[in-house]
Amino acid sequence: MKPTTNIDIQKIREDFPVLHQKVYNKKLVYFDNGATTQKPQSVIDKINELHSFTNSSIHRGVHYLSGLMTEEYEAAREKVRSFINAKEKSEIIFSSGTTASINMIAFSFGEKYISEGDEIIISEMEHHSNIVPWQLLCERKKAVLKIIPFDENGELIISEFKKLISDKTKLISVTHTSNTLGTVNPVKEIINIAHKINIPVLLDGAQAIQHEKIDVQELDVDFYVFSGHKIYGPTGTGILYGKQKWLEEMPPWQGGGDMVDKVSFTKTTFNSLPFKFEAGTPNYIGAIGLAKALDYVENIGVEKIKSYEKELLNYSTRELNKIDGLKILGHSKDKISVQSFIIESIHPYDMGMILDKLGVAVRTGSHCAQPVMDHFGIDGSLRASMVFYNSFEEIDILIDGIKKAQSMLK
Amino acid sequence: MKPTTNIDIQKIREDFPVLHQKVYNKKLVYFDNGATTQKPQSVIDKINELHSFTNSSIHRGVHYLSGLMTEEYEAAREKVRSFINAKEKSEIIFSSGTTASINMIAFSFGEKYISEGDEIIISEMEHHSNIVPWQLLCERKKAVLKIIPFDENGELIISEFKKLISDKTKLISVTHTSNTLGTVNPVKEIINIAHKINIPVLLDGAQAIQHEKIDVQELDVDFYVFSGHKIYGPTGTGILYGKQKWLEEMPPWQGGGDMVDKVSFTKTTFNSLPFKFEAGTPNYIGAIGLAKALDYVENIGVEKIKSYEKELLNYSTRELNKIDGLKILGHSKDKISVQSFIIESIHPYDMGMILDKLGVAVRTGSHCAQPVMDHFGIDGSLRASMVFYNSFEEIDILIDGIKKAQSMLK
Amino acid sequence: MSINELQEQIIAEFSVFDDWMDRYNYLIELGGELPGIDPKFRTDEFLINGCQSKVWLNAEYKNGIITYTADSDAIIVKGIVALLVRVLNKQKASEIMNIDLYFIDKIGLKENLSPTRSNGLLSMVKQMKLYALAYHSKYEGNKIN
Amino acid sequence: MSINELQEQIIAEFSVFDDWMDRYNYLIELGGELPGIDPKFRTDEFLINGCQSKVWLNAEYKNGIITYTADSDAIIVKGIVALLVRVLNKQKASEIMNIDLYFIDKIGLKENLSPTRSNGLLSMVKQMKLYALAYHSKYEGNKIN
Ligand SMILES: Cc1ncc(COP(=O)(O)O)c(C=O)c1O
Ligand SMILES: Cc1ncc(COP(=O)(O)O)c(C=O)c1O
Repeated sequence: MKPTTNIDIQKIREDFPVLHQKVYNKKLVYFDNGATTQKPQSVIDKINELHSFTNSSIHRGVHYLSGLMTEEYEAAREKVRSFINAKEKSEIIFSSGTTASINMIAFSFGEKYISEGDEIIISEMEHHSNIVPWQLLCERKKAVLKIIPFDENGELIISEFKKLISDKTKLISVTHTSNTLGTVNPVKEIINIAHKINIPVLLDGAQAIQHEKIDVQELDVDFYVFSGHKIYGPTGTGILYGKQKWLEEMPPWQGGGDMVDKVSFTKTTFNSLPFKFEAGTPNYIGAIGLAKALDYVENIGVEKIKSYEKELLNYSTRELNKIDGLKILGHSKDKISVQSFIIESIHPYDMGMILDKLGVAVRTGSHCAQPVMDHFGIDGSLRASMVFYNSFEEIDILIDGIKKAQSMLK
Repeated sequence: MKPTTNIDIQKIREDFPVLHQKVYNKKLVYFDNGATTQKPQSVIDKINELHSFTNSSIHRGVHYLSGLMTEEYEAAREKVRSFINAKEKSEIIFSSGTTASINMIAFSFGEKYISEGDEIIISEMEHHSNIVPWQLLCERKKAVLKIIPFDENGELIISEFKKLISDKTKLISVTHTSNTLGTVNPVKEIINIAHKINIPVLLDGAQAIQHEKIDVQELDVDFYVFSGHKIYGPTGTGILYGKQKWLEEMPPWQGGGDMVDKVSFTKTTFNSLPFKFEAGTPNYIGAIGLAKALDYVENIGVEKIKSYEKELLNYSTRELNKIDGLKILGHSKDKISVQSFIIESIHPYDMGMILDKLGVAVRTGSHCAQPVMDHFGIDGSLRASMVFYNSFEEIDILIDGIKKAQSMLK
Repeated sequence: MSINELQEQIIAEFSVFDDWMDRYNYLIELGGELPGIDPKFRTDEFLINGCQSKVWLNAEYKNGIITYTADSDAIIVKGIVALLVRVLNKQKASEIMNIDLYFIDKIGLKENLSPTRSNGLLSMVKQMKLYALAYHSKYEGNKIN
Repeated sequence: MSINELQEQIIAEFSVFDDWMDRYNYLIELGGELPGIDPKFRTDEFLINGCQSKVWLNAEYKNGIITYTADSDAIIVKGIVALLVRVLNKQKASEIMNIDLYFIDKIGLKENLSPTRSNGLLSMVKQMKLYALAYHSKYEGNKIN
């Protein structure tokens, strides 16, 4: 029996045109939301409208369209600010994605605060985008990367984390929510521990922002980053939130138009926040589209989304567990609606190929989190990542598909 | 009398919905193309279609939509390759814009080849995006930036350039075409001089790619960069072309998903080209949109565009020169259809405000090229940048507007 | 006259204009009439840089009253500067501090004081109020008003 | 049989299948039947890494003829590997070098050899041809064929 729910799933699905696609003449079941989410009509229409009626380059324009677009762009920044409840608009930097945001911090924070022998702490469950920038930085600065391990449930081992902290620790960068295990980390606790000894914390919110209410002031987090395309917005957009005191002190990452105050060959001075970190013509159309996506999410209601996705998680956990030889990776107490799993003696890619033919889009492989795979001693897994526009019926189709593939592959 | 022309301007204008806007109840005359260009319907429709029917994250996906999008994304790369006649597809890196492309090279080339005392040559007519990244690099590496001056016509002084070259010169980075003076630089000559002593050359093609045929092999240029939004494509897209031998040797700039081969905490290896330089989920929708824009340009014909824009340049030069006290900045022999000008005893911003009210969108200020303003001892200028969808009638409206403003402001 | 009386006066003046051209012509006139700032204040120290046009501002305090002088290198901007000075000059610091300058909107100049226009005007208004606040708290901080 | 005769044979075999399920079932069968590669070749050196699935390939040359053995960790991929081996194994290096493997398209497996699928198959085909080319130029470089 399906859970009853307070969400009108049919109505919501109407808003997302891609969901009505057929692939190989089968109804598409889109469970690859961890990789990217679909866009509601309101976002598509907004982008269309901007391209058709008002497109013009922002900032410093003296003409009407430029003024209009600048206002919309800055309103988008205000929207993001209020969405994550940042204190100041100037703490919101538009980037091209989570990866760019993390690299920006790694470079800029690194230039200012990291020197030989310093330590940076990340975790074993990070996405490559929250590993490699730190490896590159550590190599450049001869600093050291420390890793918080996770336990058999896929939860960070806080006692181990505490042991890693030393007076050389300069930054802690962990994922708010794991894209593979689904674990929602105890970030409040991590931040508290770190702040007791004045270590700043960066949270990778790429898989958290679309699933629960984020309040950066309440978290008291120093840096928070996420991607637009994973929260129903356009590709090529991302956010870097940073506390003003850090952003003020940190040097710019990229040089170019808009991020400068005055340029001469003898002396260049930089613009104020947030522009110091926004070099070049920004993806203003994308940013405004992202704001529209946040509007959409707020209209549905983040709490409503969260509770419905919880039901999707519980239902899929129950049904997946019924399948012979199937093992779910990640059993944290607090978990988003992401299911990574492996099936005895079946290669995930074989399973994925067959599910694909049945119209079910899942991800296979390492999910850009090879250390998680290494933890379990596997090469890859399957991953079904569900969001509020997915239905219980779709989970049934997935389950039937897995069984069918199993019978073919055994 | 207007020149006769081989371009059906009415038909072309139909393709660009923004051009039919009214501002303050006046017909919009859009002469801010140097800042950003408008998008043809085919690009708008393509983006719409991708968002509505096929959106899905690319690379490594096992499912249908992911395969489809990956194919389109890689086809977009091939389109860019053929558009600039690069030898290999793997030499085409998608970035978020010219500024990002230059910063990528400044960092990555800088890490590998620049050390204390080394010299980098740029010119006096660069956009800030081709100045500040080098200043930041030089500061970090204690290297030295050398500046090629330009003469009263706005042409680079090649004899001075030759004097700047030394055995410490590691890179020459100049703009192909000036966004302020309109100068098309003798890049072939510059490259020849540089290559004789094995110095690589980067060309900033942000204002060149949309005006003439670029053949990177014929130019034998080492790096070529441009922005999608300035060639009728979406914001948040850009290209970095680099010769394979350089890109192979250069270290990655950003770390993240897709740019790695294997990640572990002890050893991370990088993916092959072009992926090594494309960290994180790329703006794949933007990239495919950009390819559509290149299709559009090819369909009109780059040569046709060039010759028509030449007429716009000549006509506007003649008409502007008739205006009392008006001085055009930049009289190079080879010039794109960009007119920067100042008017005696009138502040460009005042003029810009009045033109705006008349529906004419021009840019005022320093055009992100403050050293050019310094050269002329001014704070800013007006700039009308025209492209093939502009008409002679629109130039007349500009001229009338200037006269009207002049009578108000005198 | 009080600040609000002056605001009403300006609104009345502008109400006779039919279109933007009349308004701009009037602003140009006002800009031309505004005596430039004393050259000793026309320096970087008193500059409010708006990228597109420059605005210089000086404020002096005496007995709770603030005297502003200001200038701009662009004439239309200077016209707006003249209006701002006319409204706020020789007013009480305590009143300037928190005043709502609604006349700008009413006379159709809102866009010129938008944050999207980097002409220095918005910063100038902020700076005028900041001076008032600063002087007020320096000299009248312990008074109740 | 010649390469093209083998290609035609496979096309004929697949022509009886109604849908992808039949085809995949057959590939799974073929994958199961293909003897694994000699464990000494199941090493990184012989690995063609496709991210999603692994493919191992070895090629040996004797008298102008190439013998291939191959393996994969994914069974459907291994089925396709089996087809590729069946077509190219024990053929002349000079023929393999430039062969058009049109059967893949004809039997509806094109997408599995697309560059968008990082399953190693496309790289395997390339590698098979490269071996042929390498051996050919090493041992037959001066012959005309
Ligand atoms: C010559 C030149 N270089 C670089 C840029 C920067 O391009 P973008 O802002 O798209 O990064 C521009 C455009 O503003 C330009 O005109
Ligand atoms: C936890 C996490 N961090 C970072 C990223 C990288 O995001 P993007 O590829 O949008 O830069 C992802 C998504 O792939 C993710 O899931």
